[in-house]
Amino acid sequence: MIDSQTPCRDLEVLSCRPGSDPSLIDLVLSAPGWTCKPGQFVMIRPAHWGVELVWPRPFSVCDVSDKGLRIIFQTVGRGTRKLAELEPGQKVTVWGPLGRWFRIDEARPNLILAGGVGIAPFVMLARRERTDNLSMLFGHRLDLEHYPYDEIAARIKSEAMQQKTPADIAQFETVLSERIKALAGVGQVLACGPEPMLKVVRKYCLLHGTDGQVSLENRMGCGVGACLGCVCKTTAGDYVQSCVHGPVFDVRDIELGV
Amino acid sequence: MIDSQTPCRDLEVLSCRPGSDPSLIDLVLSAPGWTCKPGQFVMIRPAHWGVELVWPRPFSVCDVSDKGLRIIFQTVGRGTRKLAELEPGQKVTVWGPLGRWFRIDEARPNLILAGGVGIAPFVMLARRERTDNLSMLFGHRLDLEHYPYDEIAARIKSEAMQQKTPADIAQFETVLSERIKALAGVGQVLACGPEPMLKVVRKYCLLHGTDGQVSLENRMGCGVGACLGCVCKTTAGDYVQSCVHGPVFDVRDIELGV
Amino acid sequence: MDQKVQLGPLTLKNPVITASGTFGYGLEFMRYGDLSAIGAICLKGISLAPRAGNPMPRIAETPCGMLNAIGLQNVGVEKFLKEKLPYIPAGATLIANLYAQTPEDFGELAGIFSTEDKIAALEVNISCPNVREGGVQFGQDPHMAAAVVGAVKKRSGTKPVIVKLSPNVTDVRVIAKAAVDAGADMLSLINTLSGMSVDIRTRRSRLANVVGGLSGPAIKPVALRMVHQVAQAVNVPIIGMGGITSAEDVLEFILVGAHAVQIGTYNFMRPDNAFRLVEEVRVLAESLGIESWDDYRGTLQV
Amino acid sequence: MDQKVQLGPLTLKNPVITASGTFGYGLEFMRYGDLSAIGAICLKGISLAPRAGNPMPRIAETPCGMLNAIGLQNVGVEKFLKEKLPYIPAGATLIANLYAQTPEDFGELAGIFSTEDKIAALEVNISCPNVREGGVQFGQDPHMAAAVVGAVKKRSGTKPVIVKLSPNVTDVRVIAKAAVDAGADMLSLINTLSGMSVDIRTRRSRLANVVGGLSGPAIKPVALRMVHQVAQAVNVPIIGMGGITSAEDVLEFILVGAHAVQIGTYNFMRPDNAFRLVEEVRVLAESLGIESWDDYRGTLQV
Ligand SMILES: Cc1cc2nc3c(=O)[nH]c(=O)nc-3n(C[C@H](O)[C@H](O)[C@H](O)COP(=O)(O)OP(=O)(O)OC[C@H]3O[C@@H](n4cnc5c(N)ncnc54)[C@H](O)[C@@H]3O)c2cc1C
Ligand SMILES: Cc1cc2nc3c(=O)[nH]c(=O)nc-3n(C[C@H](O)[C@H](O)[C@H](O)COP(=O)(O)OP(=O)(O)OC[C@H]3O[C@@H](n4cnc5c(N)ncnc54)[C@H](O)[C@@H]3O)c2cc1C
Ligand SMILES: Cc1cc2nc3c(=O)[nH]c(=O)nc-3n(C[C@H](O)[C@H](O)[C@H](O)COP(=O)(O)O)c2cc1C
Ligand SMILES: Cc1cc2nc3c(=O)[nH]c(=O)nc-3n(C[C@H](O)[C@H](O)[C@H](O)COP(=O)(O)O)c2cc1C
Ligand code: FES
Ligand code: FES
Repeated sequence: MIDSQTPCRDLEVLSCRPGSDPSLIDLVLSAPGWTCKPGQFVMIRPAHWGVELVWPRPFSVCDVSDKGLRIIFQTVGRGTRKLAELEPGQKVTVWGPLGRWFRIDEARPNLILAGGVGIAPFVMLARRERTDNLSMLFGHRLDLEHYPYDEIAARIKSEAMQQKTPADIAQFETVLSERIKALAGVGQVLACGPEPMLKVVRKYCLLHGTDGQVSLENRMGCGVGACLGCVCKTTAGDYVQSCVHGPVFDVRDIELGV
Repeated sequence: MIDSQTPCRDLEVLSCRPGSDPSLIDLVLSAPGWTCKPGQFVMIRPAHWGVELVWPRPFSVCDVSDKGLRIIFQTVGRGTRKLAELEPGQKVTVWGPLGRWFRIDEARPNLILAGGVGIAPFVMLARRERTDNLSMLFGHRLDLEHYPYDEIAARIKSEAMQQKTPADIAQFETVLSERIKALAGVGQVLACGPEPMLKVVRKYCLLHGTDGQVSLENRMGCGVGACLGCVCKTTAGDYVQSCVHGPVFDVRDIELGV
Repeated sequence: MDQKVQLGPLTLKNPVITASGTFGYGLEFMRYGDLSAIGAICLKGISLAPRAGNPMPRIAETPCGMLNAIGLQNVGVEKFLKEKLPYIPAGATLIANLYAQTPEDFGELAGIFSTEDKIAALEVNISCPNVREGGVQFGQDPHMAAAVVGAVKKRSGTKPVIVKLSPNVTDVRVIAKAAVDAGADMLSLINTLSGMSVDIRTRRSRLANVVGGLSGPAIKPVALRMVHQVAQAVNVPIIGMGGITSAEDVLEFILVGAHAVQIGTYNFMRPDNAFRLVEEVRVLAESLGIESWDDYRGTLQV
Repeated sequence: MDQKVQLGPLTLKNPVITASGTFGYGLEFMRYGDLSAIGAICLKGISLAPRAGNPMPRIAETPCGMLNAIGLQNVGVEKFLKEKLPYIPAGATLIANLYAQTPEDFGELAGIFSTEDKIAALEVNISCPNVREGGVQFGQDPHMAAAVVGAVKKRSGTKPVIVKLSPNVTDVRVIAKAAVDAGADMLSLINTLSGMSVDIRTRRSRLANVVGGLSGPAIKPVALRMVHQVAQAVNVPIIGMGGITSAEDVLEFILVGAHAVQIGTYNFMRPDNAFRLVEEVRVLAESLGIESWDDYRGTLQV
């Protein structure tokens, strides 16, 4: 998992563009010289940031190749709002790839459950050679064109549901439950999205006995296992660093509260 | 001195250009809607600054008209380096004009003594209608073309001396002394520049009994007389705020150390 | 929303007060806003005799904060009453900030202000250094704090007495309780944290006084923690401060138990900040559905 | 310039030490640099029994700083010695950071580490909360501090003992002297300042533990002031820390009297920062004409 040839490096911003919705930013950095698995992430801190914000920020690798490292993020707070102001040519310190990835079961159906910007890690997943056993259910708040949904839907069977009202959310939960139930014993789900959605996914996986993996987005201070700020409670009762032991966990291994 | 119609306002950056030397920046903001006297200053704080640097920064008004507010500054620390990154369209909070100005003696010769970027306030002074009783001696470290020297020299009799070595500095001090002595009882000097130069000017003014005004560049927290951080010791032994009672002081009113 | 707050005997239009030493005598800010729109103005610390203050440099910028060692420069109470107070527009709610080096002098100052109609309340600054051997302050010793408060209360007449606490203590609740037991009508906190900044090239402190007081956003977490602790330890209104630079920050202090707040270093960042904040606080409170400060204050779930 | 520093019995290649709790067991940073190039590595706090630590959330970002309430999660000394220590490359200078709730347990921990060849020194964390009524800490009471230091010194054999001081005190010199009188070979300071951060919408603290420890650039002025005070009050080597994020900051601490420094929160900003700093400190010192740390240390002109 850890490649000693990939320490921390300064990459150059190639582009930093708001999508059709200005709160979603598509950031491309120069090629980092490594590749990674879907679900792994990087820590990012612009070289010119002062010390007002002391932490780097974690983001899933949306895609990586010799053309560059792509990240898709939503502006939710001070850090992401500052990141959104990056301009081509500026330097960004990046370390990664970090953490554990989504493990595909080649023999059985794998259903991707993506919520909002949680779709990011699945862009590179959809680029894999074998996609016949992959499908995706995507829940989203903004209109579909704001997300990289089409890139994925062009390669794997995909379906999207928009949530605008509480009724939509309840409806999405019902569909999640049905799909998870249908996969019990025959396949697995791979989920990334807001924490409330992950809780629902875990609940139904356990209820129906379906295999599932979820990617957590705990607050992170360091990304390398040192600060112990990002821990997740395991079913064994321990706290483990989600930056090292996750962010992708088997639903059976962790607790998530309700 | 105080115009109740000129509170604090957000101006737009029209241009922010390094001069031929990258450590000297020529900043033009949109017109503030006021005019001022040479030697007055403004406090500046870009609207997008976070809270890492808590203070605004004081700068002499280099020029102001309905075309804009011009400032020339040198990058010496964290604040000025950040200011140098301003881009057209960004908003900058400005309050001013602040403080007391250079008082011209219309009846007698007025010799400007400018050191380095201390030349800034004299750009607008040189634009006044009557310039026959004005002349300037300019001491500078960088090559002359980096400063707005020509703009001034085009209108008033000017002379420049470059200081590159300690010998140059000693030579400059000698010339300063001679010019100040020559004006004893017949004219006055108006000085703006680094503190060591101002100390020299004050010393020779007192020694030769020449009238003189100096513009201090004390560290400032607020610019409005409230923090008491910018005080200057008067010959009466009091501390007075240089942002309100200065920055331009009569050499006879203040102490400057040695 | 009606922003009014009641601090014991003191009624304020809104919870935004400007902090002592950061808003001059109010006069300096008249061109930037309407002084009577602010909850109250805490005046620069005033002593019996005029004080010249410390030599320069007196201020230094630090990460998200600043140090000051002004040394309580002020014109003295007599000159203040004659040359400053009359010019502050009626309508502004004024709080005098008292500084002295002995309990007796504190009492005398309180006596003088007790008869000034324009002064709504007295704030007692017991965080002044160098009042006895070893640099311990009134505000660092519960007995000395109580002595000062007692002396002030004896002479303060009907003026509410606010005691301003130092954060440079092991347990702020101990001093808070001592001040309340000695008769404090209210507490305000925090004053600055003692700190230093040095220049590695000149090998000198950036302050002539060597040590100074740290203020600004850097200290907000410490201030919030202390306000929270004190709010649970005493039963008088609390005025919280330390690093406030937004409406959100104001609500944080009220959430942990403050009745009102003071704005210090933020006044330097832009001279009309206090005026703007009054309005921003109202807008934010309304957006959160807060109908009165009494409903929101101290509702932190722990 | 030879960056070597001598801290009493302890020799370090250079004055840059990574601070406890911010550099894991060193292992987490092996891919980012050569552990043996750093002056020393202070390991994450270790207790006799494993500790699960506090519930989430445990960290919050604040202006120029962060709060943590990890709750000293660690695998316990036994597992540490079996599963972590053997994997840390020889060549790295290691300092064990000890945490316990009684002087006896501190002594027992010291006894265990006293025979570990790979451990160069012991750092005693006496800033741990909740060891007796009212949340007062060993580090806030000179008698309790002395009791812990005494217990550790009795069992520490030839290992130098560093006592890590809390900044949450009225006068840090009192605790510093008590620790030195009780036998401390060195002092390190500061640990985190007690602070809070709250969310005005959820009306909850941003830390499940409500209160946490403030670190990062925000606290640097307080740290410098305390190191300066302690350096003048005691005669043992001092390790300074609090908010260091540059070579310049390192020299500031040495200027006010520190023999060495620790780097905490800065390790999070970029995992190779400590490694880079070793070199940057050398370059800066040379540019200032500093030939040995002994010549520069404590030369602040006051
Ligand atoms: C492994 C991992 C992968 C991630 N991948 C992506 C990605 O691909 N795209 C993307 O947009 N985001 C991603 N995130 C979330 C992203 O890191 C956060 O949104 C970001 O750190 C918030 O920073 P901020 O300064 O803008 O917000 P802050 O100012 O720190 O916080 C703003 C608000 O967001 C909340 N918040 C803080 N941290 C998080 C968090 N980690 N998740 C959700 N809310 C948070 C705060 O409580 C607060 O209410 C990922 C997080 C992790 C841990
Ligand atoms: C009334 C007035 C008018 C001014 N006009 C101009 C002008 O027209 N053009 C211009 O370039 N500068 C001018 N200055 C100086 C300018 O304000 C400072 O250079 C600036 O504030 C430094 O900010 P900084 O963050 O870059 O430096 P800091 O990081 O604050 O300091 C960097 C270094 O500069 C020193 N320093 C700090 N403040 C000052 C200061 N006021 N003067 C000199 N050194 C300082 C510090 O001690 C430190 O060594 C003026 C100052 C005043 C008070
Ligand atoms: C320049 C300056 C001068 C101050 N003078 C006084 C004073 O005279 N009396 C007083 O009680 N507090 C004084 N203070 C402390 C402030 O009132 C306030 O307690 C402190 O700055 C913390 O608030 P802040 O972080 O919002 O600035 C002063 C603070 C500053 C920055
Ligand atoms: C996440 C975190 C965990 C910490 N854990 C410990 C610890 O286990 N033992 C200890 O003595 N100090 C601990 N500290 C305190 C640091 O060692 C250091 O004293 C403090 O962070 C100040 O330095 P800084 O500002 O450089 O971070 C911890 C600090 C942080 C941020
Ligand atoms: S983010 Fe620091 S341990 Fe995971
Ligand atoms: S800068 Fe604040 S009083 Fe002059």
